[in-house]
Amino acid sequence: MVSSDPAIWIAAFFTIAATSYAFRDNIVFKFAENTFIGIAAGHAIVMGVKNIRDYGWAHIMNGEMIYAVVFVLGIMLYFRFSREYYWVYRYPIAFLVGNGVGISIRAGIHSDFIKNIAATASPIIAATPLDTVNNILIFVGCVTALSHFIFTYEGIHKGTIGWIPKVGRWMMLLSFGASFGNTVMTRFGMYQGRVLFLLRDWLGVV
Amino acid sequence: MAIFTEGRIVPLIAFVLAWVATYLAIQIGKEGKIRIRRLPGLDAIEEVVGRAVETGRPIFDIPGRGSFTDLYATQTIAGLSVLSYVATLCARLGAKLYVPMSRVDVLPVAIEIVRDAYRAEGKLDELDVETQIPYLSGTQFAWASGVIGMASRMKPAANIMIGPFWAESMMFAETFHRVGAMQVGGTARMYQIPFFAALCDYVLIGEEMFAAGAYVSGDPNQIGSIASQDWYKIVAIILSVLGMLLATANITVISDLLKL
Amino acid sequence: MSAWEKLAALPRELVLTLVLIAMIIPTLHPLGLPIMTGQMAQDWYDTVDALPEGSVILFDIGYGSGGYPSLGPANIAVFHQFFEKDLKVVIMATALEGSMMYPLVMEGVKPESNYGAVYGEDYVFLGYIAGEQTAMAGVLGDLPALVSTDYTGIPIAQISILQDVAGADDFDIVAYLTTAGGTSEGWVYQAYSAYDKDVLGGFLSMMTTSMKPYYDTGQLLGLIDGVKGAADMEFLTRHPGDAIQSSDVLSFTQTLVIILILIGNISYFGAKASRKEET
Amino acid sequence: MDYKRDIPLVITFIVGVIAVMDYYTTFSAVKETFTIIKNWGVVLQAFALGLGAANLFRVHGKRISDRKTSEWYFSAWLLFMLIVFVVVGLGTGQFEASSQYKWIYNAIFLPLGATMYSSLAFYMAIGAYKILRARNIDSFLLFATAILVILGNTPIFPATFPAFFYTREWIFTAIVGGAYRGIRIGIGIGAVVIGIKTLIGMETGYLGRR
Repeated sequence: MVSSDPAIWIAAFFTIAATSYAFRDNIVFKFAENTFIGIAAGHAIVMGVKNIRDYGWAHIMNGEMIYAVVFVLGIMLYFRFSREYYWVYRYPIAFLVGNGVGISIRAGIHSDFIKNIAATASPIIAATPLDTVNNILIFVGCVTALSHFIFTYEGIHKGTIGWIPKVGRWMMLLSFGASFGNTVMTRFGMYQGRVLFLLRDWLGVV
Repeated sequence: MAIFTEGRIVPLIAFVLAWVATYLAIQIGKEGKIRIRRLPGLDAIEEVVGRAVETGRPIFDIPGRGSFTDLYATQTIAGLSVLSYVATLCARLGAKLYVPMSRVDVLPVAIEIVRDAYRAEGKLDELDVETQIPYLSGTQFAWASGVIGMASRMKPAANIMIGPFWAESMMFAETFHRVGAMQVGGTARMYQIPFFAALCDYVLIGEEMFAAGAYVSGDPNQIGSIASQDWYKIVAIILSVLGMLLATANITVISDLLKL
Repeated sequence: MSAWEKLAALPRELVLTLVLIAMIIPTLHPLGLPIMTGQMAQDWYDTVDALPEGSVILFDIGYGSGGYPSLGPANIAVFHQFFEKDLKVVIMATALEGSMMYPLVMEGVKPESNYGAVYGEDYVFLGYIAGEQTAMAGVLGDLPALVSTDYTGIPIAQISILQDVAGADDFDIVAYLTTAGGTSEGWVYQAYSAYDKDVLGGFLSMMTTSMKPYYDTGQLLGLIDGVKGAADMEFLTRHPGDAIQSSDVLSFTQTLVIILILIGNISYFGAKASRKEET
Repeated sequence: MDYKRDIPLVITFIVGVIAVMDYYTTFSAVKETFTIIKNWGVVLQAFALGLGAANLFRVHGKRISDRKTSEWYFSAWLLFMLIVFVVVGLGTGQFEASSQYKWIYNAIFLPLGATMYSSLAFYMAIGAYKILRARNIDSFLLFATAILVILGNTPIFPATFPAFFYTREWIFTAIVGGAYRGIRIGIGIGAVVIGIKTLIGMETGYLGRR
């Protein structure tokens, strides 16, 4: 049974409109695209206002007047669009950047750097021959890929040890192939959701 | 009560040393004592610009869709450094350069960079900013289809795309390949590298694009940070190799050390 | 143009129509092929399965409409397991559209009627919290200092599940599904590195390769690999849904892609060989 | 001291260092200060969510007033949809939990968001067979694992020959596991160095134009 719900019909229209671009650029797609941009920005505003109320205003209502500062900083963000007072915008953005950078690099050195080295610096002989082979490949892949990204010691890329970064490049290309294969799956797996919507929820043939 | 959080001594030392190393490397870089390996892709650019002049076909340089305030700002900057190099070559040898842009905040900077390059070569009169550095659109697919349209019409000799790229990477790589352009692609957005690696003649993987940017700009600040990262990578390699050997021989000193 | 080259220049419309057909046929007539579960999803399932009843889990909805086709089914499947195991689930969203995904997921899980779960006692939704890693660090650091109500405005003092939850120490495990690069690394940094929490993560398949080192080094105890991982979870939790149905479609579409790739290569090498013969 | 540039740099430094100290040290004063910084960060990010819309009003407002091309109809429609969604969201007082808001979201936003990204599948189909060609050693390596992974990802093949499934699992374990670990170490240290440069004011791109 074809759906009688207008919301489903509108959704079906926009699904087809957004897909149509794959065939060729057209005015219906442009309409869909502009709808999308507008509504996405609207949603951002609604969520922003709600967050300001829940995580900022709520504190002020609790008597924590220091939170008034962040409201001032928040308004200062909008000086971004002023030619003359652009610099005012730098104060809040400096706060956001300092917090964002600090919060991610403090742990990054542990998660990305030390944990990965510690895992590589482990016994290579494993319980089964296959695991040993895998360990060797992982070790070689990690160390050679890393050597490929050394830029200031030209000797590494030439002469007798020049093969090391080259192996790293090959290992990376093999990995990128795997990444490519998974990207294919991501895209098809995603569009399937839309086909299911059209056939099941809209046309009711499934 | 301990001052330092338990189990984070080694990360803290690594962190503080990174601070010192970055500072030191930039100082050494300022003295001009650090040399960065020249990447093969850069030599290829020089060659293809020469060839473009002979055949009368244009050169495309796309610095990506990032801005100066997002996460990918450093990639955009690396892309602009390469743009400056490409623009200088094009001005010197007389090839026509096209730089299709998608970000309003990057656009004026790109224009300035290209203008500077043409001015330095004394060829400012050969540059037509409006048509050669057009602002196509701020939205992804509108911009992408604009670039694809330009590429199909003009059949460029080369396409240099270095910067942050998203899903458009596959469309670009395929289109420019089809029209027979030599391609140099580079991005640090890992999801997109497979598409560049498959179709570009030269691909700059991840940090290679920063090294290329530092190489062509000669900026000690950029060169210094490449050098300090190199030191860390060398330490990582040494620790990995030593640690693996020792651990295999049942000596766990390095893995114990890293747990501190 | 030689015959070889013509082979590679299939008209765009033909390829697109073939893809559409390859998607529609298996949707109408599912094959019901067996699922072989990957180790990464199995590890996620086993980790949750080993949690004692009443454990508190912090779950982040880090995707929106763009990721819903892949991660929505995964989310429904993992929630089935949470509620079946009688875990207490504190849900938040770091994605702007996360609070719109929440009702869609709950409609699929129906915790009240299926498992007798009670909102506020067994699970709660805090809503979208801006700031990505800042939000994570905020919730894990001092939850009552940041959050004062749930997403509908009920004060946390009236929500029984949150009475014993003040921060990272009170969560037994952290799990998340996301399409955003910053969020995917963020939970590893903020929950594993900063608080030594057990973490489970799920991503789009295209992100799996770059997130895999965290899984290999034990920073992620389990990993859901996009739509494939979602199908695995549906299979493991015995709640087949959209992801398993997608598997059938993948069989058709990706076979088509493989055939196209072979055609492309045959024409490429054929053209190359015939050019050699000419010269 | 230049209050237009230097004070923001000082703010970045102080906030960043407190974040770092919160992680490495146990001082309770630092922890308490950082809790406030985090909570402020959330509110400030919420304020920043409106920047995109403000920019849209600027760009499309100009397009509407210029009326140079027919595009201005689209600009007007875009801003209209934006305003409608905001009015529905704020007008009910329930924000995203109101049924009207959910209706619009599910009818318009959800299908558009889900389709815009996933319709890349069609480009994948058109592109993949032109892209994936064993032209030289580099593209051959890429081609080899890509084919094996696609075969393993396509349920019909593992269902017939389980070896396809195990090959894919093995590629992820042994090949991807190694090379991406090297890449991850490089990315990690790169982010730390750039982060440090940002904190000490050597990377000032975020401050924007002079």
